Amino acid sequence: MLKLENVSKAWKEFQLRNVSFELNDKYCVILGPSGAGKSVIIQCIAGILDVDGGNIYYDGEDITELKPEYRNFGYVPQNYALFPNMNVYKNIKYGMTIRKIDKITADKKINDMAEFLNISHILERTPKTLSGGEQQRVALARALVLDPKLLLLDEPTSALDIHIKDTVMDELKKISEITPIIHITHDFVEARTLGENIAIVIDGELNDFGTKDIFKNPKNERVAKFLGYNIISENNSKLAVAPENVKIEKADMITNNINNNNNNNNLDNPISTKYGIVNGYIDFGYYKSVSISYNNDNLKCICDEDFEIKSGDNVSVNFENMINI
Amino acid sequence: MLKLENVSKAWKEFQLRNVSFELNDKYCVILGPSGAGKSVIIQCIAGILDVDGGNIYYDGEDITELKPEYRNFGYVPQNYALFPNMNVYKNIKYGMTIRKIDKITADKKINDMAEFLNISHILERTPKTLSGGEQQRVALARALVLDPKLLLLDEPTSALDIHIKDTVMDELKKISEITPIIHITHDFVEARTLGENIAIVIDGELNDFGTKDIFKNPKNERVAKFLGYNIISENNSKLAVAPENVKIEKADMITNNINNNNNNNNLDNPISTKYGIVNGYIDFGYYKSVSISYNNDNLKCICDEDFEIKSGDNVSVNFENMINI
Amino acid sequence: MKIDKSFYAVFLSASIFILLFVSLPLITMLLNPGDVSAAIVDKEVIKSLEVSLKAAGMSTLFALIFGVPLAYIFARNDFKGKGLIESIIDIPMAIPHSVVGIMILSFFYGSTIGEFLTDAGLKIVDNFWGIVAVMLYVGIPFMINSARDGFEMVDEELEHVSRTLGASRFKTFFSISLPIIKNNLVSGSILTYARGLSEVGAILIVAYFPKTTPVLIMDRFNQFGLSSSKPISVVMIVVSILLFTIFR
Amino acid sequence: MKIDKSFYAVFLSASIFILLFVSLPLITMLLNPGDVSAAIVDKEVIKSLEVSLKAAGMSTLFALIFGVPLAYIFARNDFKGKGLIESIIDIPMAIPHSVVGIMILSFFYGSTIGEFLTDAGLKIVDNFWGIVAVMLYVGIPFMINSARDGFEMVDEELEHVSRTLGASRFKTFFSISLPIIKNNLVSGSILTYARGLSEVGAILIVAYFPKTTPVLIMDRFNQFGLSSSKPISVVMIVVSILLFTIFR
Repeated sequence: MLKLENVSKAWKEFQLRNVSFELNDKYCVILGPSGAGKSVIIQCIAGILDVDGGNIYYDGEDITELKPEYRNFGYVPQNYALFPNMNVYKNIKYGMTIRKIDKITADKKINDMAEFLNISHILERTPKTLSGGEQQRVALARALVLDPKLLLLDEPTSALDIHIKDTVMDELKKISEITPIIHITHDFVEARTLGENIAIVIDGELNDFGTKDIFKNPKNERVAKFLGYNIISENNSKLAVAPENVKIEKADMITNNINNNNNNNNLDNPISTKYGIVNGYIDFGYYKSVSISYNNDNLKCICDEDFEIKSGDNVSVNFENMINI
Repeated sequence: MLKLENVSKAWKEFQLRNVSFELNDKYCVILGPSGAGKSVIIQCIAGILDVDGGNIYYDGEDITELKPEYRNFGYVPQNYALFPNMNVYKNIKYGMTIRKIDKITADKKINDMAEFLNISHILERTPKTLSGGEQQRVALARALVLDPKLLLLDEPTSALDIHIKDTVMDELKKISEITPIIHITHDFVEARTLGENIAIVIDGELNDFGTKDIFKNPKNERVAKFLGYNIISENNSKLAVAPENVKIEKADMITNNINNNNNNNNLDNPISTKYGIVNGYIDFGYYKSVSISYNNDNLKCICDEDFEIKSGDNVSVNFENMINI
Repeated sequence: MKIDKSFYAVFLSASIFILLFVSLPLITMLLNPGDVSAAIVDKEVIKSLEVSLKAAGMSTLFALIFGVPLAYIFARNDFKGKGLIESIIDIPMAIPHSVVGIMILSFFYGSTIGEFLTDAGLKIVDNFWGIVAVMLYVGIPFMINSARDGFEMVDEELEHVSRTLGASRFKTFFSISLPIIKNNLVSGSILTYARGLSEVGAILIVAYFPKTTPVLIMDRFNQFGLSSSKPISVVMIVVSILLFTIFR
Repeated sequence: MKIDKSFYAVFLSASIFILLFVSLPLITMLLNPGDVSAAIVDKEVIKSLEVSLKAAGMSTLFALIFGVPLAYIFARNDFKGKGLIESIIDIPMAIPHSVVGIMILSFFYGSTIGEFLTDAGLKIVDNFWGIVAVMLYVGIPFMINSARDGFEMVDEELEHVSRTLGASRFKTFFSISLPIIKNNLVSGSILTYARGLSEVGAILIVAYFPKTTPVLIMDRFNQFGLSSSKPISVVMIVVSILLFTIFR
């Protein structure tokens, strides 16, 4: 379907370098930190930005030089970009007006789409009176009524209230059964929930591409860091450990030993029990994320909600499922 | 220490109604949804806004009419509000310059505070070159060098990167050992992690006030809804159930029975097994948040990361720890 | 913020002073207008109003047609020398009005291009089109700055989305960008129109005839003194304020 | 966006036309300045420049002192009739220059307050202070609008924090609010100064003497024609552009 071949682009502070990948029609998520150049990729695919080098193919055809108005890729930017000078109905109709589609056909399409996206009741409203979720549906409808070959979504849930995120994700999943979707985000939760194909882009480079498994098996240190893994150096090799695989236990009983350096060294190596000091924690309700000083490094670990802990506590540390990177 | 008595204030779209509470010097978090009027409370305490009615006392003294410049309450707004026309050093010194404190004393205080907050290396920089976390420390330093009686924080972590939130919270905890803190937020995680006293403000009214236990025991329906509880009507009484207390299991085996209304009714009532249909879910990594259609209502429940589920699945539903509200 | 009496006392005093300074001459004028009824039937006054309003309208139209595209380029493109070109556009605001007149006159009667234009039939001296040229010259910065401010506030994503929906650049410009900055175009037009209407100095030099109302007022003042120019001034004030109020 | 040739062709043509329209008269003038060396030693020219620059400076100073407080009140307070008062402040921009002259003259010679001021020794006709009054009248909207735009962009939280740190309202205004809008004050001053310096019409009516440079240019043009007014115009252009460039 869509294929990027060595696409490069410098745009404002962003620099995209030799990005290549090929998509089938699965739900594709491009995941990366803010400022990684994800929007630049999507705007190159939409044709809004000219690439500096490389090629973009759709179904084998080179579309690199094709103007955006001839690509028929739906594009929904982060802020939805509804036309403020038109009501919802006219926003959705815009593309069909340009294509000179007759009113009856257009009306039918708009009504069907409005029903599908549950916005029939707001067709006469102006964009600025809509909630974030409504705006998003209108933007989706505006793109979808043109039967686009591809739907490009830029951080589709970042402007939405947390409470409606699950509904929105569910809707996006449904839409992806009609139209292939490329969805860019910095949010792991979205990528996990929606992504059938996931591309990880960091600093303008494609770092990994695959299914959800790439979360469990970071390909390199950069990806591991981005995914929140702890990086541990041991015996000249680097290991990545997920926060939930760092197991801690309170070590009150041996506090005195730790404070005494001699004994600590003795304890530390032979029987390979490791210790750390709690720096702080965040109580997320269902779990606690604890930050621990360990060998001059900072470790993150996840533990139970009920695990009572406070800054300055000494804890024993154990690692499970370490990954060589 | 600080006491609010029937404080009322209408300000822009916010309306504060008869808020009364009294604080001791524990870490106090005022929690509420956006737009609940939390900022109005803190600005009334700071003296920036005049109250329409009611009184504010500090150590028994009525300070309702006192100008903000005579209260000596430290105030750190959401965007930190560093003076852009001064470097970091001058920002911190500002209050001491006004108090005409001599340069040697001022310098010593600034240096001590800069060391405590780990900003000694940025004293010559201008605010706009600082990261969010650095800006926050400078704003804290600027308030703290004046030995304020109270520190008022407006959503202190909302402008910060998620990765440094735990460090920041730990620092705030340390500061609270020197200066009493009132901290307003809409973020449960902050309230859970930091709050020794928690006040819940919804729609300009104080709805609950107490320790962390108020999360486990919502006082009324409003609070329960705000805290994300499911509200269930049963036998003419309303019950609140926390998402983690909604237990679901796959019900594939009985799908046919459910689709058949007669059988369903038979099954449903006598042996009191309840069923719902999955609307969607969010995969948070450590757990899944699932949304379920149940008796025409929408239930949220929390289940294990490994629980395999998809939209449209039928599930059996069980409630634990239901709370009468 | 808490009301602080001495602070407001000082600020209010200064504000009231400047408000009185601006409004008292206006109020005095409107309260003692002189013989306005004679002025509004005076054929020369009517003729001059016609010239003024038409010329200002024409110059505003030209400013829209030629200024808005430049404003769009300023708002959407960064290029070397942009700052310089933007300052050039502001120059008409900095140059004394009589100098503007001298410059325009010198251009048409002292440069090859100017003489070519004159030979081609574009007369400006004591000509309606001379008035339009002067008004366009002094008014164009207002139009360009208003339109640029407008375009800068239009989210570029709106234009991007419009293109992905199948609209060409032209179509996008006319269906999306222009309608969104409607208010800026209106206020730019008002400012340009008002600037043109109010000009005297440059017009006195380039095109004394046909007389615009402000020129006629000057003329009457010089010939017959204050009292005979007052009624026309009042008419002109009313016209100016009406135009301002209607279009806002 | 993708380069679209026909789109840019149309937009560039319009832009180039308007750029040439603004810059060609200026360039023509600077290339054929006439006898500038004689003009810069002409005592009348030097005297007129002195009057112009001083009067414009004085009016800018008054605009700062009296206009900035009003701008602050506009930016920080909402009150009934605010829109009306804001429009009154804009009126000097809408009214023809000759009418402004007539208005100011009528005020001083036709109202009780005006006569009281005149009796108190505030002479304006053919007087330096008359020129300052005119320049202040036509320039004040620029100062107030610039300063208000500045104050509106100053986060109020900065002022709040300043007060919680112990600063009074006055102290906060002078230590925080004013320094932050420095750029707006500079550009407001430039605009006010330029507007004052460029005025001719109203000054011709209120205070023909002492002659400002723009009035002198008009004078020379009327008496001796285009060629004798060109060198002074060039001097004035250079002065105006220099002032603009230095302060930006």
